[in-house]
Amino acid sequence: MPILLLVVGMPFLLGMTQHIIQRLNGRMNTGWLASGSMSVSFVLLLTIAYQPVIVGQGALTYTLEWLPDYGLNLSFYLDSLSLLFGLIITGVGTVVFLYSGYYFDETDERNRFIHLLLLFTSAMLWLIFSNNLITLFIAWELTSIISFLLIGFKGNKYASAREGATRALVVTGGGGLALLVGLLALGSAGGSYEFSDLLALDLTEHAWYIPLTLLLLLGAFTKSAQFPFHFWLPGAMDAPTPASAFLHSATMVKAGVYLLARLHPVLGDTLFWNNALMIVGLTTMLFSAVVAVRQPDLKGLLAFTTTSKLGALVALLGVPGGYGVKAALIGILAHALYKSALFLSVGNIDHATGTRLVNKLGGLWKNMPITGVVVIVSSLSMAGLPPLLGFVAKETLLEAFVYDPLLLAIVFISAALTATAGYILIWDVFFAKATEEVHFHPLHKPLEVGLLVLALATVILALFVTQLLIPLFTPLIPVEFKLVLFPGFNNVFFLSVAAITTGLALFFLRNLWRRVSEFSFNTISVYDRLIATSEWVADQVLKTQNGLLRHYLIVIISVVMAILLYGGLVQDIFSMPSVELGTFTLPDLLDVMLLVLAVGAAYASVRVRHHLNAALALAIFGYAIGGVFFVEPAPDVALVMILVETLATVVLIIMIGRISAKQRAEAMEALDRNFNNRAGAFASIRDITIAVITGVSMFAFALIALVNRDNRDSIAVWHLDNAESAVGVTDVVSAILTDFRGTDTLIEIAVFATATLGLLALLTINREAGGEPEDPIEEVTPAKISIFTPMIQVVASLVFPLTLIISAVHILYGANAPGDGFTAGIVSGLGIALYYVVFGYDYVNERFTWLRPVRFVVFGLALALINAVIPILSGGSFMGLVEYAPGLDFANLKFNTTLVFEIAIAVTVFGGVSLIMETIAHPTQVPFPTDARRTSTSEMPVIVQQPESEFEQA
Amino acid sequence: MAPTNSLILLTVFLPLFGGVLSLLLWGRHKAQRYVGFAVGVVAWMASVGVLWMNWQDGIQIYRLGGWQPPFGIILVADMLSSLFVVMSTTVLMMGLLYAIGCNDKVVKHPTFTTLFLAMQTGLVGALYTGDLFTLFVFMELMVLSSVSLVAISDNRLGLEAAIKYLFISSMGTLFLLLGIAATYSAFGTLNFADIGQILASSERPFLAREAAIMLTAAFLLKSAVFPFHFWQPDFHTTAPTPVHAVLSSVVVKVGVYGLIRMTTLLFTSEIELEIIRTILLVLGTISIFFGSLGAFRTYDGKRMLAYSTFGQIGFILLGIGWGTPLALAAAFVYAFNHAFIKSALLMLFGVVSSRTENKTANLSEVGGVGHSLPAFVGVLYLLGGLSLAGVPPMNGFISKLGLVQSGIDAEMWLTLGLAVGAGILTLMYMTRTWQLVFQQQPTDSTAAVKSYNDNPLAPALLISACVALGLFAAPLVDFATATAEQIINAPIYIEAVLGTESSAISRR
Amino acid sequence: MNLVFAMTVGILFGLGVYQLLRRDLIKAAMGFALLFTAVNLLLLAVGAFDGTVPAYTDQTEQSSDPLVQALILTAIVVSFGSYALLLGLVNIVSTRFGTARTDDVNHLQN
Amino acid sequence: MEVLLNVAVVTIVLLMLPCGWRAWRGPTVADRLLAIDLMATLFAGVMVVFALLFDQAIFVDVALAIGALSFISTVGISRFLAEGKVF
Amino acid sequence: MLLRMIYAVPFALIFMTMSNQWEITGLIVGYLFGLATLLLIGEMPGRIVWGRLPFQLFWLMVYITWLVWEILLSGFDVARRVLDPKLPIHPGELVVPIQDEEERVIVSALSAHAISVTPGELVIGFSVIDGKNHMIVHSLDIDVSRQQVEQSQTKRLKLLKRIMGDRD
Amino acid sequence: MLGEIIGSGLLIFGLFFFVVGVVGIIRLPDAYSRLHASGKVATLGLFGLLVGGGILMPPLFPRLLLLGLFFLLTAPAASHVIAVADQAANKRDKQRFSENGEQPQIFT
Ligand code: NA
Ligand code: NA
Repeated sequence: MPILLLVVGMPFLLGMTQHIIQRLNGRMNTGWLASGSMSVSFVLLLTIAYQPVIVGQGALTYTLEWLPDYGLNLSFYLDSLSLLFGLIITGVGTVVFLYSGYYFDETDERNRFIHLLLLFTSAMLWLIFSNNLITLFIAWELTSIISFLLIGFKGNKYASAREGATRALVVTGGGGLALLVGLLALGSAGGSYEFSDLLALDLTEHAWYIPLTLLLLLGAFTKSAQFPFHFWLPGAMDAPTPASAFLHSATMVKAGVYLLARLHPVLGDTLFWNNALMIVGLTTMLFSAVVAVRQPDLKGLLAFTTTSKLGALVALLGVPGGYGVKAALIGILAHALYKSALFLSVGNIDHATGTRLVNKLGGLWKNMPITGVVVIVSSLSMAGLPPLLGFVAKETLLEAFVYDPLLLAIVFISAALTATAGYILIWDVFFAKATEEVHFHPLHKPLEVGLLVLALATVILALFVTQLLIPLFTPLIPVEFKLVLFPGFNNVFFLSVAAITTGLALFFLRNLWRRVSEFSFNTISVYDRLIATSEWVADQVLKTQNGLLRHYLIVIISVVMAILLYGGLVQDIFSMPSVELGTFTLPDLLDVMLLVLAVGAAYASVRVRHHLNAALALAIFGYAIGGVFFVEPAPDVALVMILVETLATVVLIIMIGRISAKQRAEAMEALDRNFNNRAGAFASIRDITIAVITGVSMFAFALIALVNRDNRDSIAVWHLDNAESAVGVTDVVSAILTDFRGTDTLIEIAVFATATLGLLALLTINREAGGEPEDPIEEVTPAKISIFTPMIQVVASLVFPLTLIISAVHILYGANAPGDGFTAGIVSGLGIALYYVVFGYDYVNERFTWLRPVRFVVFGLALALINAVIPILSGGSFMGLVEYAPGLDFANLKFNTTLVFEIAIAVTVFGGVSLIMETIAHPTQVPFPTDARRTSTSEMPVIVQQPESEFEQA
Repeated sequence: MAPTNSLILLTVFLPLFGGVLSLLLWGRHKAQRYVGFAVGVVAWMASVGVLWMNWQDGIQIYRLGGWQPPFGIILVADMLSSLFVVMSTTVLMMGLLYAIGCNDKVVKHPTFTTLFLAMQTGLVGALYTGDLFTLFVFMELMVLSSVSLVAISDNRLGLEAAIKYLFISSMGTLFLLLGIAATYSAFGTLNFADIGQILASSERPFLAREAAIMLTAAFLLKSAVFPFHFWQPDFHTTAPTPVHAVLSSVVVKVGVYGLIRMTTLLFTSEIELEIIRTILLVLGTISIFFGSLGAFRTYDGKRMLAYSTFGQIGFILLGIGWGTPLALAAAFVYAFNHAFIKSALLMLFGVVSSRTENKTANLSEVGGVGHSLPAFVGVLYLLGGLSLAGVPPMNGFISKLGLVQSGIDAEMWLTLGLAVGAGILTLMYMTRTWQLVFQQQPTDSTAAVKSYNDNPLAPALLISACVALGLFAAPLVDFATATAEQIINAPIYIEAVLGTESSAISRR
Repeated sequence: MNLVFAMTVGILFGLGVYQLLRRDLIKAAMGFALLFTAVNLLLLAVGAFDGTVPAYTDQTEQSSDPLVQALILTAIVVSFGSYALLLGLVNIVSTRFGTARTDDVNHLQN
Repeated sequence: MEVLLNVAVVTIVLLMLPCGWRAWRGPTVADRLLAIDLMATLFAGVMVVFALLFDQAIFVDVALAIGALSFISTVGISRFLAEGKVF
Repeated sequence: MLLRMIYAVPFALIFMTMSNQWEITGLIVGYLFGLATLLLIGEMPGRIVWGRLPFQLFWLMVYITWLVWEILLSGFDVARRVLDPKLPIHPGELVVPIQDEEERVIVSALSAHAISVTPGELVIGFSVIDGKNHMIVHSLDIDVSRQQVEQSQTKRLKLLKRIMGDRD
Repeated sequence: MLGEIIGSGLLIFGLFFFVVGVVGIIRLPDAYSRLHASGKVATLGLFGLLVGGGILMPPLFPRLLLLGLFFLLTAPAASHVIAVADQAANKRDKQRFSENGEQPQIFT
């Protein structure tokens, strides 16, 4: 088993270190190195190939745990099937790597190519030696990826290379995803993800048989380029020729066939299996053969003969009773040898002449006889002439289908056409007269000589087919079989001869045939149409992202309301106890009046056009709701509600003022509902409907909540009971805010600070970006009358200190009364706001040099956090309660963490509000200063004369 | 009663403190960003410590203020929250690292680091808290800081995205508040464990279903699932790169986390569970469809990745909706891996667009820009893209693996078909953009290219993590499996939070 | 009284949603002010018990639910933060994009 | 006495309704403003009566805060009115 | 500073009132807060002549009492007009000189404030005519106001000057 | 007892002036005239409540006094600022809409 690790791992390690090796020895051709390693692997595999453990039906397994939770193990499985493939990969690889070492003109390109090809080889070997379904998939996808990279190898030059690469990846990678699902389903159905366990099972009766087989077939068919997925393979011919030879004929495309052969004992030989394989395989075979002959490009021709052969292999695995397996195995081997040789030869031709077009080439025999020999041997093998391995393959192929005349006819025609393709390769390229002068460049010798090995193998394997292959095949073929080069003059032999001669006939008629076969059924266009359809669907999907915020909101609200109504509200509202109207007390009367006021104001704020009026209505609404809170009675909430409402109104009005009158007017026009045209009416009705539905839902929601409300268990009872004993605070709301749920408040002020910082960032970034493009107040003539009259200024400068005193009281005594650090911060912040409004930015900044809002925010938050940490130091909890001066009784104050927290809250909120005001009040022309700004403290009189005197000549 | 762990505090509040302190370095943006990264590293280490202790000793808690839950607030680090927090702190740390090497104007703004760290506090706090209302407050912190960051983005359309998001997110805030209202009305408590315990042990009160629905809506909105997704492509695309990387990878996961909590702890009774799961499966499926097609067809690289997030979250929702331990574990792995992949890819695209004169990610303008970048950036992008498509052996494959296995167990063939289709589309758009940016030569329409770009160190580290998480997936998968087993068993959480005699707690 | 209260909440939500869906950003922002206040009112309604006196420990009668009040307080502040930021955004959007109409702010599509 | 206080509260709150009407009708913004200003004064009055009714001084503090707030908002709105903007 | 220390006293009283702390400790806290507040405010108007301080306080009391009286009168005045079905008002505007030689802002302000509480009169603006400060006064009954407004301003100014500590 | 009577009387007195103020802002013909009612009369009404309340509940008296002083200070200023702003707004509008650039007359 270590041999297996070596075989799989060596190309990988070599690939990863190849650049280093190249750097150490600059003149070295790493092609030799890779080729050498391949031949070593080949020999190693060969040494175990005929050992009894393999030959005698058995298999070697070797397991390393990787991700056992998902059944993913690094396990290997060695039997004659994997050995056969391993020998093909390493054998053909030896030649291909040698070839690659001389194929490229630039060292960089060569190194990059060999690097990728080494990685591919490793992945491919891993694939066939995997015992684990998931590692098989991993290797499978890796080969697809590297194939993608190799097809797109010249992608920086040719768009077609990029397109071909993507197409190949989408088909094989996508098929791979189906395969993954299929493999996992297989593992789930079989209870194990290891082939070694699964191969003993027969899952053809399993409930998932059809879906999982379908998925597996999808994976195999895409990989092995079966109709209608075959189109990626001809499209992959932009890859450098060695890659085409190795990946796209000898190895990777056979992975699908490998998988089918591997799973044949577990899933195969059912009606579904056989029909699927037969239909797809034969269609591919015939269709490709027909198309191959008319390809103008030699690589195209080879690509289609490849798909044709792959179709044949797939169909063989679908022959009932396992009678096609022998032909499939022989076909795999024969095809690998002759097709890789042909590809590499075409590479030589391309290299030497600069073209691959059949009609431009001709008469190359005299220039490149070695390649010529290789092509002749390989093409004849493809055509099925004895004594070559292709002959054996074709014989067994025909033999497998003898039982059904229709199938036989299809196979026969395909075989004949393949033979035609072989003759074209030999005659038209090497012996026919070229239509125009062919420029010829001499080739490196290894490019030609290496190919002889493959041609030789085709001959030798055919000659010793019985001795060499029967031991390997015996464990794999479920039926009795014979394998000889020449089985005698039986029906099959005559069919074979007929096919070869029919091919010859078709060869002479090839120009006619080209015209006849020009029906156009192009699966690339199907693929493109599929893509175009997905793009169309995607475009429809993307149309929903139409940029209209209102539509987004409509969708969101409608969906949520629909779910809410359907999922719960309707049921709850019909199952809840009847609503008690209850007694009607004085607070209720007040409530009703305030609610009427609130609803009226809310309606007004919706109805009125003018923004300012709407803002005023909104303020009234807020105050009325504040009143409701008072009546509840919830004075703490009411106070905050009213304060925040005031602040919100001030901010709202300031913001409205910063929007130009023109835009505001335009926006107001947009408010008008237009019932005259259809769209307008629809939109209006839609909006109103959604509003009504939301309203009704929320009515139901609130009603249930209210009915729910009486006499239930709630954690709030504990808070009421423990506020005084645990925190020493009579205002339970305060106790919750600063102690029981103090962290909420801590984060809440962080939210507040963040919002103000965000506002600062927002307004300053805009300035830095070159000022506001459109001056919001351009069309407003500044009024000659200033509202900064002496009376206002004097009163304002008296009100501000008062707000500070109110704040101090709220901070210090808020624990037992409404108000707390937050209200303190808002009140004093509003005092600053008043100053900004009445005196303007410059004056305030020059007068209040201490007013650095950011510093306040920093200080407040830092204080809050430090104060929260201090209890930990004394063995308590974060945000815990600690008395700082236990014995001290001064002005009925408790010097504890709660008090400090209140101070911190107040400072933060004050800083935040001032920050908003400072930012907004800042004259837009001046670049925004940093916080470390104020240096001048010029003496100002208590009431400064505004630049424009408030005293105006009447 | 679970052990008290102060490291939880460090993870949550250190970023806030760091953010506050960085304001003192006003105007010295380089220093601010270094402070930010240092904080990110320490917070990350703390979060890893919490995770480790979790693995060793089970659920860790911290009672804020020392009050007995459910009366006070409690931070709970069970395996689920620890996992999500480590995921978040890692990506946030990388975001902060990226910001150091970022050339955007916005990262030089004096409030940038503070807002970023505030976002981190909000995110991590929301994941750790065991209290519904505290969750709301933390989420708001996250929302407002992210809105501010996007609004001041170098991309001037960030403003538009920010205002749209704030509108829609405020809608989400309303849903959340309604959910909290319904919850409190129905259960008289806000503590997760307490809610779960009451619903499990008593007759279902009124508004319980409404609570479940509104909370689901709020979380779905946060995770940008159809039809709550409209804000997401706009908001994420226009965000500054380090912010985008965080938003699209971990911030959207808060909603996912909330949904997991709801289905495994809060609403484990049959009726609510069925409602939530149905919603998740339906919307998750549609999201996969919408997100994949959107990413496939949109015009902008960053936007493509944002749409991709939309679809990927759909997959995670499927895992939550199936709800088996295997599916949940798969969802965690998926969420975790996606965070790494997506953030890395976004940063890489940020590196690409930072190279262009006007910082564009428009696909018609970035053709061949990759040629002016170090070659390994292209390799990283390809690795990330393949990982996103679920190609082995990257971590994205591990995600898909678990999810497909649980889908097979649930016999969800149609959904699996959709997953395959989405995977193909992902493969297509990721390889297509890779070819466009890193393979194709620059064309006439390619934007002018600058001589410098953002530092690709952070995405390089993240991609390395992706590779590592793909090759050595066992620890993560083991942890996720253990997590799923833990949270499926709600009494473990309830006991850790409320103590063994929890049912005896008197509210009166 | 319950009925009146619930109806008010319903009407306010309806008005708020209608306002939110208008084609004027300023008004739409105001819609949120309405909605946030409405939800606060609803929170008040879900208080675990009905009180006749403020939630102070020195009360003899049934207090109002203090927890819900604390929640409302926090919600007020938090939603004010959103609201202020929203207004700032409306302001800057209108200067940057030259419009305060909701439907004209649609540069981000697809 | 309690009856009188209750009547006072109801009266004052009822008086807010016509103020609301004036605020709604205008016709000038000054009219609206003065109506709101008056409402604030009435509100302060309610608070005073509440203070008597519940025997709690805190309501007076609230009234004071409301007075300060109403003044501040009046000045702010006036500046808007006068200049078409506040800042 | 001295000025602040004096001005801090009323602040201390306000603090004590609002916090309901009527002990000496409350006074101290309030006084300190008042002082701090005044420090934040910056420059203070006014001047101190120790000898006149009691008189200034006295006149301030008188002034406030007078204001309250005026507001009472104006209340009845408006009530009379408003409740009369015929609504007997003749609104109009007048320009009134402030008459302060020093043209002090605070005097202008306090004059305007005082006029605004007198029956039927309200300052709706300021104006400078021939270099002298004037107030624009709105009156509910322009005919009555026209006759008395200047004399009452003279009286008012005298009182204000006494409060300000001016020499007569 | 006497205190209660006087206090109640003052309360009613205050309420009366509140009513007057509200009637004033409804009945009076223009904004400036209405300012007299909204500012002064309502303040007087509040004074009534304050003094009445102070008599009814002496412990509240200092606070109520403070409140009264505050309103005495700010109420006229608020009326004033509204009036000034209204003029400014009128003037601005007239300037904006005057065709031939001549200064419109503001003060009659
Ligand atoms: Na407090
Ligand atoms: Na309080």
